[in-house]
Amino acid sequence: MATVQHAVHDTHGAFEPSLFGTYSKKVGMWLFLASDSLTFGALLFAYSYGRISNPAWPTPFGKESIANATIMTACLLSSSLTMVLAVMAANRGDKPWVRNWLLATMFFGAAFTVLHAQEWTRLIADKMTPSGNPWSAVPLFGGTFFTLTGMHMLHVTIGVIYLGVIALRKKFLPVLLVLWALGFFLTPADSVFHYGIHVLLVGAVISAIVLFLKPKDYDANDVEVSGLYWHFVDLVWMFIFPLVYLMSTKV
Amino acid sequence: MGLALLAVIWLITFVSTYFFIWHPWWLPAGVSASAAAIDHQFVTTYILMGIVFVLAQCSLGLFAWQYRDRGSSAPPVDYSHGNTTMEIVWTVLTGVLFVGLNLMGSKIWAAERFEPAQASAVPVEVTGMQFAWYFRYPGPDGKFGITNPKLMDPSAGSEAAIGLDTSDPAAKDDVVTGTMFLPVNRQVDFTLRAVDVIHSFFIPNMRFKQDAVPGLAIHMHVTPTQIGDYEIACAELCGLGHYKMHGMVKVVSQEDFDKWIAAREAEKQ
Amino acid sequence: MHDVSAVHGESKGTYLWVWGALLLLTAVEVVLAYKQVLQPVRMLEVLLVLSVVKAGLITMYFMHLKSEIPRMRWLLTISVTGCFALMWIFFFRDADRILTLGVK
Amino acid sequence: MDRRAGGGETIMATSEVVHAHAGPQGFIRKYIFSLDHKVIGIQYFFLALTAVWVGMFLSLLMRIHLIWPQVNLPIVGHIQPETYLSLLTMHGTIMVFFVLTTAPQGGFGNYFLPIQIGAPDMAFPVLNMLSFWTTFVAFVVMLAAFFVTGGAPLHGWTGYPPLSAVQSTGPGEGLGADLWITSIAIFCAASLMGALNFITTTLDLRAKGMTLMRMPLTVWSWFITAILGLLAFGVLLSAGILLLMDRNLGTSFFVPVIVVNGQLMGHKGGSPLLWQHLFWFFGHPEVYIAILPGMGVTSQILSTFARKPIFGYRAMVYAMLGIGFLGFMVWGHHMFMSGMSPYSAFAFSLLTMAIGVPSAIKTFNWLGTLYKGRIRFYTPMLFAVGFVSLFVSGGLSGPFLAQPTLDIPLHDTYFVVGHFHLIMGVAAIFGIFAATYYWFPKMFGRMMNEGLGKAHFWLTFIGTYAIFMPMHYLGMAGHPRRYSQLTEVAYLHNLIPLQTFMTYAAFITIGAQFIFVINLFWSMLKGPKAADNPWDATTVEWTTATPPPHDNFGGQTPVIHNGPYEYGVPGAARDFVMQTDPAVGAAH
Repeated sequence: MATVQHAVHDTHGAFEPSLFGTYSKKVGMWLFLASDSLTFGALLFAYSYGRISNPAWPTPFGKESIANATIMTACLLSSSLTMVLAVMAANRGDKPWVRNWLLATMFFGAAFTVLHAQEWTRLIADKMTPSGNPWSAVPLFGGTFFTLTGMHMLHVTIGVIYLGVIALRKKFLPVLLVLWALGFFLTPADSVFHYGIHVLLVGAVISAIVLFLKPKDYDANDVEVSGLYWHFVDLVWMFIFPLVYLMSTKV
Repeated sequence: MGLALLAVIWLITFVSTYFFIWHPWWLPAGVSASAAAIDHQFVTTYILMGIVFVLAQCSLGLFAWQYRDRGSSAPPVDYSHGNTTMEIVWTVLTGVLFVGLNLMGSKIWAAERFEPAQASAVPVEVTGMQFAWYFRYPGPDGKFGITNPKLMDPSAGSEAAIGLDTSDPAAKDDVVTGTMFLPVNRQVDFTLRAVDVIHSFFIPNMRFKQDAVPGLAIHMHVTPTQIGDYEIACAELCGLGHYKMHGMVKVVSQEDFDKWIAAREAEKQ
Repeated sequence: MHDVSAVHGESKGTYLWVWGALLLLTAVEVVLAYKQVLQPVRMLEVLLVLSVVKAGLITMYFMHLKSEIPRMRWLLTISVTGCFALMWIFFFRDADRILTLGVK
Repeated sequence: MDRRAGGGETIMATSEVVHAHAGPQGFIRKYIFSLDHKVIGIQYFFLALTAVWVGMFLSLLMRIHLIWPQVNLPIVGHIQPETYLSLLTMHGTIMVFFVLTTAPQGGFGNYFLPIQIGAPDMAFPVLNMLSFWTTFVAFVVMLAAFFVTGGAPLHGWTGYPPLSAVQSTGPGEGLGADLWITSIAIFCAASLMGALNFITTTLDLRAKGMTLMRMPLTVWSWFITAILGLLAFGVLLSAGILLLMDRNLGTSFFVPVIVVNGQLMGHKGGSPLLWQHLFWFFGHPEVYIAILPGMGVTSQILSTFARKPIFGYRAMVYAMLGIGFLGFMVWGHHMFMSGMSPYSAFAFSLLTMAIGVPSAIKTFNWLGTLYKGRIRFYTPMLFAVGFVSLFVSGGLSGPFLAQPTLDIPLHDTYFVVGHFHLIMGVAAIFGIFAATYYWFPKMFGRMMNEGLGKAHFWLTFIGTYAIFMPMHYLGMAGHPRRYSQLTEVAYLHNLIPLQTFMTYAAFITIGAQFIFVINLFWSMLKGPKAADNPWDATTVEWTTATPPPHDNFGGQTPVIHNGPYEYGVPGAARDFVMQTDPAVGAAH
């Protein structure tokens, strides 16, 4: 907490108190999340718009899909729990547990992504595409599904990389590269994830630039700010899950 | 410099106002039942905004000249942070002006868009496509036949262009033309459609405008009140031929209209 | 120097409790969807209300919005929900219109 | 209690370091990838200057084509109708995004917001740099659309689908349209970074004594603009993603069943109105993003040169907040004729008319500021007066277009073109010119030439009125906009003389802009050295050196005692009391 002490000392008295009563980085993250929630909000409204104007919306998700999505939801919710525990540990100054809880969060996040990727693969094998699906004459079904969940999956992946950088710093780079290589070789060449996995490579490059340009020890505030992002990703799923999955349940 | 500003701002104001009052360029002659009300609302807005325009511009020019820095001979500036009474007065006044105008106009809007067409209206379906308008009359049975996107062929002329399904019995007597004929003093019930991109069906003389949107069949009504030929323009960017997406509406007497439609029916047989 | 955990005023117990509530609400949503006890539109409304409750729990407890000063809390929530309310009011009116005006 | 513990990551903890060093010395870190908000502001300024010349050149080609459709121009050649539409699309997009959004906010806001509130830099300097370079990339991608097969897109800056969503609807709807929408998506990300930086800086980095109600109106305008940007650009980003998917992955968000050139497309079930809602949810706040900084600058300059406190400071702040707030609820007035529910039109119309009230308050308060002042007519003041005049002229055509009833004859005619060019185009540009002449001494350490500045003002002022006032007459006569030729519709033939007049006026106005550029670059190199406070102004930027040092105040943080516009205070030693001077009794 040395840096925090230093900052307070430095700014004492020279500036008006912050209008949001907290440190700038947290304000910045909240503002970003406000904007991002409008981005997701607009996508969800686009989905709902199509849903309302196409009464013959298909309901193909059987027990297996719903069970899978429910497990994914539980993963994300649990990752949020481990995330707040990481923040708590950071506030205590308990570095080993910060890292443990962050790794647990990343594990749940990664599990979510893997389960989701399997779901996508199944649906694609069932001939569902962005422009059509085998269950109905409403092409928006596939379009909205892939857009909403794809955008969310991208956010989760970025979140896992973000947490990895906070938890492990430069040690995370080789892990990320290995994951990328494994993902690239293990997914079949005709799978979307064969190319999608390059997100990890891009993430590794950006992380490397950040870590080498500004090598530093991440403090409790960085953990809290990364936590805000992570919880937001969880929050968005709370809307995608009922809209995309539960409203298309096959009974 | 203050005097120059006064002169130029006043000159611009008076020249613009002169053209607005003398109006060599004005709304085209109104030939529909709703034109008078719309024009009245337009003129009311126009006079009120004109007064505000002249007053605001003239006082801007006047102040620029009157309160220019005249060196040491000038009176000291009026050290004031404002005047709450004045603020409240002009806030309330502009509020009343703008909301009042809005309420006046909304009655006409309601008559234009909220009321359905009369039962006796002439049904006409208007279809916009790159870059032509087609008009369809249901014929004696009063019913439009089915159209099918799969049958649309713009190169093969009017009926094929809108994809009329000739196997449908209701389609047998449908008349499709490139020039619209309307009987005078009778309401027309338009169904507006577009097959490719958004077009906008604009008849300046009838004070009529409505976008034709793919996927929607929008109902609108209008009552022409004068016999004559009027131009139709497209008012929504629809591609490279937007400027030539032009049509004609011929408003004729009821007898001439009946004769014309009978002739078209005869041609079809 | 403030003690962050004291500012947030939450303990492990609170977080576990919130986590449990979120899981429970998810289970309720899944059961509702399966049993189809309600018509689609009504069900959508119920699901969305439950989701808003879940989102509220996440922002207030996990994201500690509850412990931020009221100015920050209210400005952020009102501006974002205000935008959604506007979209809600004006977007769906036109989506509904497609049902009646749509080309069959 | 200062609860900003841990601002350490941002400017807070580094400020001590900044004090110790004089800033980076290498050319690349100092001028290219600079973290200094002042350098970034100047980078934005020159990006906008480049963009405005591109945009203006396009508009000149359009005007030439309208009057002489057969003319064969050097290099450009003979302009086709579809090229005309590409020109208008790119003109609109470049002007709106890369000039009207970039110059007032990214340029002057970046340079002067931190200085005016007494901060050493923006809250997130790295993000600030990224924001500029992302904008730069967006601009390059946008320009690239000219050089691909099919050329630039022809769907207008509003990009209404299905025209913009299907590749076969026209030339330019291929790769050019993809680049166009990609550039806009990149621009959204850049604006988002800028917006959250501006907001955080204003919330967190105001010097001691700089309370909200002591902030200059320029700071208020940039702050409110940033809030609008933060909430609006996220929605445009979504719309852009969906449009890209419709174009390239065959989804149907915005496209129902359509037949283009006899070809049945594979789309089904989408709605073109959805795009219009999403686009204008962003698009209308965007209008205020363009004009609000101009309002702030005008207030600042009118007060400075009338040597009088701004009339009704609080009312001005509330009016701007009101405009920003209402600005989110009126997007539907762009859609009265679109097939939107007519009931929504009623609500949108009422709210739009309501926005006239804060706009009128601002106008009256500007007049009140001039009233009984002692006006010094330097070039920035001329442009500020010009702003007020144009704002009135452009604003008063608003109540026509805000009424759906009158939108029936006027929507999508030249009346609209005249309206938004006067108010959001030229008035905003006048705000930018006023800011340039006003702050140039602080930014570059030299004075601009007054004679050239005045010549530039008179030609531009009269010229722009001559171009855009007649557009209202054209619109009343029913002249639809975006027509590349006037030959096909008979009633347009009578209007050709007016169009010809406007084209000549455009030549003169564009010619006048050469005076500006010559003045700008000549003064930068050869202008007389500027004093620290050449205009006897009161705000904080005039207390520091010219040009300001790397951390703005040479290691000090100013302390603020007064409101921003204390001119002509009775009994004071000179006719202005600066914000950092000892407090005067009457200050609020």
